[in-house]
Amino acid sequence: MKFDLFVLPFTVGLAFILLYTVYRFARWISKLSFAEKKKFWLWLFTHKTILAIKEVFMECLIHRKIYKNNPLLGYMHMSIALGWLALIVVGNLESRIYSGTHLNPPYFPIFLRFFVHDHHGIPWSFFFTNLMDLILLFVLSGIILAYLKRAFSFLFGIKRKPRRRIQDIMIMIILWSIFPLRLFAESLTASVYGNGGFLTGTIGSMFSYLPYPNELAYTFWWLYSISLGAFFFVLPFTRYMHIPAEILLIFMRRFGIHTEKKYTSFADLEVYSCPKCGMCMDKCQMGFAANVKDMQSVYFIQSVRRNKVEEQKLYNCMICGRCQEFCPVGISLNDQRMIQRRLVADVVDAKFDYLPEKVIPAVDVVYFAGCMTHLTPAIKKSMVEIFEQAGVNYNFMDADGTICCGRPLMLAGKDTEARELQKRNEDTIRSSGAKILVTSCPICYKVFKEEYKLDIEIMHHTQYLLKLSNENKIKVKPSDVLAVYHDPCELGRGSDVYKEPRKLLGKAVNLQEIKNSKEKSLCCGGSLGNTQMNSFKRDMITEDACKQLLKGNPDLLVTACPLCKKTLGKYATVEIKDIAEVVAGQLNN
Amino acid sequence: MEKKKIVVIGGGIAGMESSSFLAAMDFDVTIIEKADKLGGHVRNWERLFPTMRLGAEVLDFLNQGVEGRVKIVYNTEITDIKKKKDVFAITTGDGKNIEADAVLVTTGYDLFDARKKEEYGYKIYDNVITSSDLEMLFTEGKKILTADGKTPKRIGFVHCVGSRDEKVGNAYCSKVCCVTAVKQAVEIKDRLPEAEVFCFYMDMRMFGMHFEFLYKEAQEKYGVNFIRGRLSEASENMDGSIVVKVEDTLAGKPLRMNLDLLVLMVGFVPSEGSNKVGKMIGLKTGPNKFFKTQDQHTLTNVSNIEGVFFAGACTSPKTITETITDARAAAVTVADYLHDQPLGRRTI
Amino acid sequence: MINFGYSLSNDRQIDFDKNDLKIARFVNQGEPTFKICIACGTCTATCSAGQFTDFNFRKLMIMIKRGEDHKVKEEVSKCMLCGKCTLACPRNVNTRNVIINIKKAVNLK
Amino acid sequence: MSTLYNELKKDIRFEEGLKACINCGTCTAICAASEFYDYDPRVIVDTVQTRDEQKIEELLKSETIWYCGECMSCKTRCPRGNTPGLVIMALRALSQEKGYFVESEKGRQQLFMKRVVGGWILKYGYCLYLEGIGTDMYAEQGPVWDWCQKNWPEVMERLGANYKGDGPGILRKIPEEALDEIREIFKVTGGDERFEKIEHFSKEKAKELNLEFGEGTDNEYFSHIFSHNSNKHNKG
Amino acid sequence: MIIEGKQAIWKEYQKEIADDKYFYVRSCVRQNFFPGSETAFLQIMREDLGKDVFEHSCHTTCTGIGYHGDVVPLDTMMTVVARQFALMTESGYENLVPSCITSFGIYTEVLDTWHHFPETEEKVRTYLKKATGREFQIPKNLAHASDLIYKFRKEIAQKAQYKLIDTNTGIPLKAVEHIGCHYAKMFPSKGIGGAEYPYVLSGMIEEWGGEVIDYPERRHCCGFGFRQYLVQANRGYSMSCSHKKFESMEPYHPDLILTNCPGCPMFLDKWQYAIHEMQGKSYGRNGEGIPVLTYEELAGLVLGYDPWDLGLQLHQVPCETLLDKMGIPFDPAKKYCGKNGKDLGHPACNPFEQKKMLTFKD
Repeated sequence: MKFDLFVLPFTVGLAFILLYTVYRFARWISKLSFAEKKKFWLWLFTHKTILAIKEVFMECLIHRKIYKNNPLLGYMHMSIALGWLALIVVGNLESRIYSGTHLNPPYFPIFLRFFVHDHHGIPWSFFFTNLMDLILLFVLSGIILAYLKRAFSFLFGIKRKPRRRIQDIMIMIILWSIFPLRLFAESLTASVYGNGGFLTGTIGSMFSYLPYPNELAYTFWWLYSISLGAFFFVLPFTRYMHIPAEILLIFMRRFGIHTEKKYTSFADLEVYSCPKCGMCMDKCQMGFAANVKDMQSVYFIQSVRRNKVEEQKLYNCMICGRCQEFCPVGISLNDQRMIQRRLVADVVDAKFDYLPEKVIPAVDVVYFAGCMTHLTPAIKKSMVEIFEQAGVNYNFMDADGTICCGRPLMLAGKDTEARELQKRNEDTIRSSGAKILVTSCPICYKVFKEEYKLDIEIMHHTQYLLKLSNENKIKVKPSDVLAVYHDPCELGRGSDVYKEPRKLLGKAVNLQEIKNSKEKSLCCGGSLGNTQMNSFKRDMITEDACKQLLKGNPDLLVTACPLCKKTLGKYATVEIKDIAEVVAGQLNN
Repeated sequence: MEKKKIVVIGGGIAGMESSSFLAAMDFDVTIIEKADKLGGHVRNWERLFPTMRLGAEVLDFLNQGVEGRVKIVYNTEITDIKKKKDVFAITTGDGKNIEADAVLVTTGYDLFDARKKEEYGYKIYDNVITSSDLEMLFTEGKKILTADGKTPKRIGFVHCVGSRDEKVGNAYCSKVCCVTAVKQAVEIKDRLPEAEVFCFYMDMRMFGMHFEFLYKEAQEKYGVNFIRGRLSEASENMDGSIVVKVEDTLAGKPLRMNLDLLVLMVGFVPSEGSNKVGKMIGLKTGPNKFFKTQDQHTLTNVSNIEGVFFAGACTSPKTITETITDARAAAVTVADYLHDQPLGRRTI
Repeated sequence: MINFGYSLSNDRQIDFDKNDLKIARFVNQGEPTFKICIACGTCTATCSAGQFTDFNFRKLMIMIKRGEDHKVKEEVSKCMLCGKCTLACPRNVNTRNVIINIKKAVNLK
Repeated sequence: MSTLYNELKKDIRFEEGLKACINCGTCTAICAASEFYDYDPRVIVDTVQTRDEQKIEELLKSETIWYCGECMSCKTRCPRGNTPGLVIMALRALSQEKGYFVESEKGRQQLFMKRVVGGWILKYGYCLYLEGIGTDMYAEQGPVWDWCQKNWPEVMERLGANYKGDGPGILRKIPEEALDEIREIFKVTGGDERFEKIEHFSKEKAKELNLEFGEGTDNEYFSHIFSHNSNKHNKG
Repeated sequence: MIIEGKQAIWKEYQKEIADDKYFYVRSCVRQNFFPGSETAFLQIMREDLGKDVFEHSCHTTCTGIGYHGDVVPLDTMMTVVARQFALMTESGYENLVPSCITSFGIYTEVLDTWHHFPETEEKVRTYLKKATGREFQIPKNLAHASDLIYKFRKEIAQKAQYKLIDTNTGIPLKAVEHIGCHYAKMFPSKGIGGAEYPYVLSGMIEEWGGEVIDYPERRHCCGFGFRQYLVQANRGYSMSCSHKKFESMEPYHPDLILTNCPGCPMFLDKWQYAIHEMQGKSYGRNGEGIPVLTYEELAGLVLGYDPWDLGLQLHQVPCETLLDKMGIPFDPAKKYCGKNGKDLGHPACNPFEQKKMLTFKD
């Protein structure tokens, strides 16, 4: 049985982190709601687990998402994560061959080179030695990139880095030292015994002139073990906790567990899965366009984790969901914010008993323009025109006065009040017995889809107009106008409606695609999600968004949201229209 | 041939600027000024809206035009003006006679006598002053204090005192009071940041460039409060503070408020000088009692008497900017007349 | 005490010196643009709630500035927070946050 | 243009009282009534100058035109030389002309004014008359007044009155022929007509509210309008 | 307060007042509530000042209260007024002197209306002719009774036996004046001193040795408001107005309130009682009320008339403290007596007098 004192730091550390992880996992799982638990155990022993494992491999080791947005950064993460795992796996194999037994103490593979010097007669030894050196080199390449990233982040196209807390810096330094230490330990040992692979061997031969080679090597084995031990000990108290957390997260997500309206165990897991990589920062318009730097998701999630949520910063966010699209861990950042807002704004202080009971005649389609649409009459006018043209049996539900859809209240965290409004609208809509509800406002659309208890089809007018033209109820004649389409947050990222508006527009104009479109599209700055931002900041965002939208000098800027239209109109240097106006303009019946 | 002679009556800013230009156009120009200095009212104003530039700077600028070019007769009032054919004979208080081929009337305005608004108690209540009293404190660099020497905690500005008020016979808007009130409110907040300042207005007439900006700044940066309602009456409390009654028309409720100091934004009325000179030559006046110009849009410097012209606030309340512009226009009109250009013969 | 069949009427006049401006102060703190309102009434004209009730945001702000608090809680509770007013305001008053702050202020006391 | 507005314009007091209002609020600021009633003369004048038939009709049926105390303080101050007080008088006249006054609690009180003040004028030639102003209806007049009334003839004698006497003097009896002249004037100038209208419409209203209606001061409707206060006149 | 400022304004508002030969018309309110005042006025004018003041036995009310109570139409009111003018003309007088402020306001308004709308005068002439066969001339001079007292205030001062001075301390007594809305608010130029700083009463007070004090709600209406007082349901308004004034004048501790209009003194007197009964509050020193006088009563006192002949016993707020201060002797026993000492009993409890007793006790 091979043993040496220096293995203790590593061994104890390893034991600690394994126990701790098990404990945390157990806690997260046990705190799941009954329904969620059921899902968890139900799916655990099915193909979903395989899929989960695959995803863990793709995301936690390969870091696919990061690759997509930033190959260099992707490689850095992969080389370290994947490389480290490879060292462990291959090291294990090797150790079994060397020791001829399958039962080795956990430290044995890690410190193999210390315990075994004589390779004569061991099969594959040359292969393994060099393979392990190769993997080590692979990992080191990542570490070197990490150094560089720290020093010159711009090389990685990173503009802003989140502020780091002391324990995060500590563990980072430890991580950086682990593999170099291993390199030196192995190389020194190699120089003593004149073996080693292409890397350790070569470096070893360089060291062969040093005095006290044995003692020197021994010291480095100690340091290597200590660095490993230290890494395991501090890990739970640092952002690196995201490594185990994310694995569990992926499983749960695969098993259909989601963030809900309350702060559930899963939500908590999400919070711990945040690596604080800060990718969200560069993607946040409030950061790069309006120079607001203290409210981005990375800080927000931190503040939740340390439950120090600051109301002002909590509400100083447009809920545009852009950060979420780029989050490598895929944390549902909007939901996380809404959860906190609900907690802050829990008093019920609105009474809508003054609202009238409204009954509307039986029709096939109910049209709900929405509050904002009344500020952009061209849109409702166009819609009415189209309805008439298509001979639809419809009712303009809020022609004289809108009862708000409730989304704005929800964005402020006031769900109870919102519900009251929603009930009113539900009753009115039901009274019509309509099959379809059409709205012109994405804000309304989202909430109608997600919150309203209506068993009829909810459509945004982009979808409905496409339907009409597909059914040849309206004919849209093409034109050679060069137009660019702006995806409204609530319609695009918010409700995943990207295709329909484009298909529809395609019939009327030449559509120009731009860099920041669809999931990546920019918020117009008008967002109702942010109650804190002043008009100057908003204008900065709008101006920037306009610039980006109009880069390709289109003749026409098209959007599908009255709020976006009104907001962008301020800075748009070309004509701006709602998609409904475009269609109405191109009708030929 | 000898230069044509022009007499400019009144050495305020209108007189100064028009005569500078006329002199530059090679006429023989004489300003007759009743005071011992040029500059008129502007001499009493420390800072000017909306830029807060010193009034003195404007006067210096205007002086550069006058100095050396224009004859000035100080401390002199006109007792008579006779017109014989195309020549005017002007008799001054000290019996001198001055001849002129054209007369430019720039007799300006007087400030409304706030005592006529009896219910506001000017010169009756110790702590009621006018905008010009306040400006005087600014120019003389004096502290703003209540009658009993305390620092006022709450100060009120009443717009439209002597303007838009048929009860005192002035139905017109004096144009500059709103923005002056805002200017002075800001200046007070600069000096007394702790004080609360309230402006009581009927309409905020921020017509000029940057006026609205000043208004917004007063609200945003200085926290000046604006209450839409015309002061109905002011009374004196035992401690000498002033209690005002006003309707907050935007709240639809009557409101009472104690103020340590009440500032009345006095408007423009035609000057004594204007009235005298007007009678001497028989100049027509309009419904607002200011001199009536031949036409409201086009012949704005032309009087009902050939050879007599107007410039500045003697025809209607004007800002400094407008007065200076009007003065230049008047200069051209006079020159045009003396050169006997057909332009002046146009009719409308 | 004799009952004469009537009693002193309470005074409608806004007595500015007696009124308490704590709500106004709170809102000024929370949303500075509260100060720059010129009471043009655009908000009230466009107000969604205003279509169904006599809710008058312009007047509400004035009342708060004058310390006429008694009806504020009831009035502000009528707002649907839809944000039309914010979009319409010519002075860029952040009306939604004003409302939110008013609600906070009344809930405080 | 509104026909009601035209009728108002026929009233000299309206001509006198309303040129053009700029809504400055000077009148309301000084108005005694606006301090104790939901009353805003500025708004009333502004409503009238919209010349909107319906709005004016609502006004004529409203409580608000009956709040004014006709102290005329508003006349002193209006920068446009209007007199809201006179406009109110014109509105009240028209409201009674049209019978709208009975639609409001305060308006209905006109019957009291007619029967008491009007009655006294025609009966005694004075707007007030001793016997009518006892502490029964005017409790706040207090004990001294009570004493005074009990001993009226003596007190009057002491104070040099000619109580119910002939010839000049305090509270003298005004000769019948003089009173006849006054009554004739009322007949000729529309005074009686006004009185009849008030009686007529009040009677109708009494029916509608099914309150017992009758001559004089001792009937349900009369005592109702005299003392009833819904306390809905000052919502603060 | 800068007195020069006020004086400047007083100079501007001096009005023409006839010297003699007045046609006197009585006041509905005054003769009911302050008969002594009208008696005193005539006595002062006729006996003390030797003026000719004529009263026609056929004159009547001007219908002012009915008119401002909106039951008497404008034309009716104007024609009744015209009838008064006719009586004056027929009696050969030209100077009209009403004893009532509302009447004064009515007469002024009528004359002003006729001036601006001559057709209305014509109409009224025909009405009057039709109804009574009378014709009239417009008065040369219109002055309120108080204007006459003001005009002759100096003469009265010369004959004065008592002054508005605290005989114990020699300090002038503090008086607040209440002018009555219809005196000058409608036609500032028709009132001595104008609408904002009326001088008619202040002049008397100053002349007779007192000190006039101004207070924030000086101009406020007493609250009569015609229908507002007469109809019980509205009286809260009426009382609240006076209440506002009392609250405003209280800190100045006035020794008396001097009034111009017949109604105002009655309200300012009776409301002090009512407020005391409702709220237990009184506005004078030692829980007493503030004595309220008519200008006739004050003139009478100054000239040495017997307080009880002037009718001070009809005041709900006792005036004894004031009389004491002025050093005017009076016989408490005679207070509630009829002519030649006939005992008429006592009013039921007078809260203010009770208070006084109490405060004297301790």
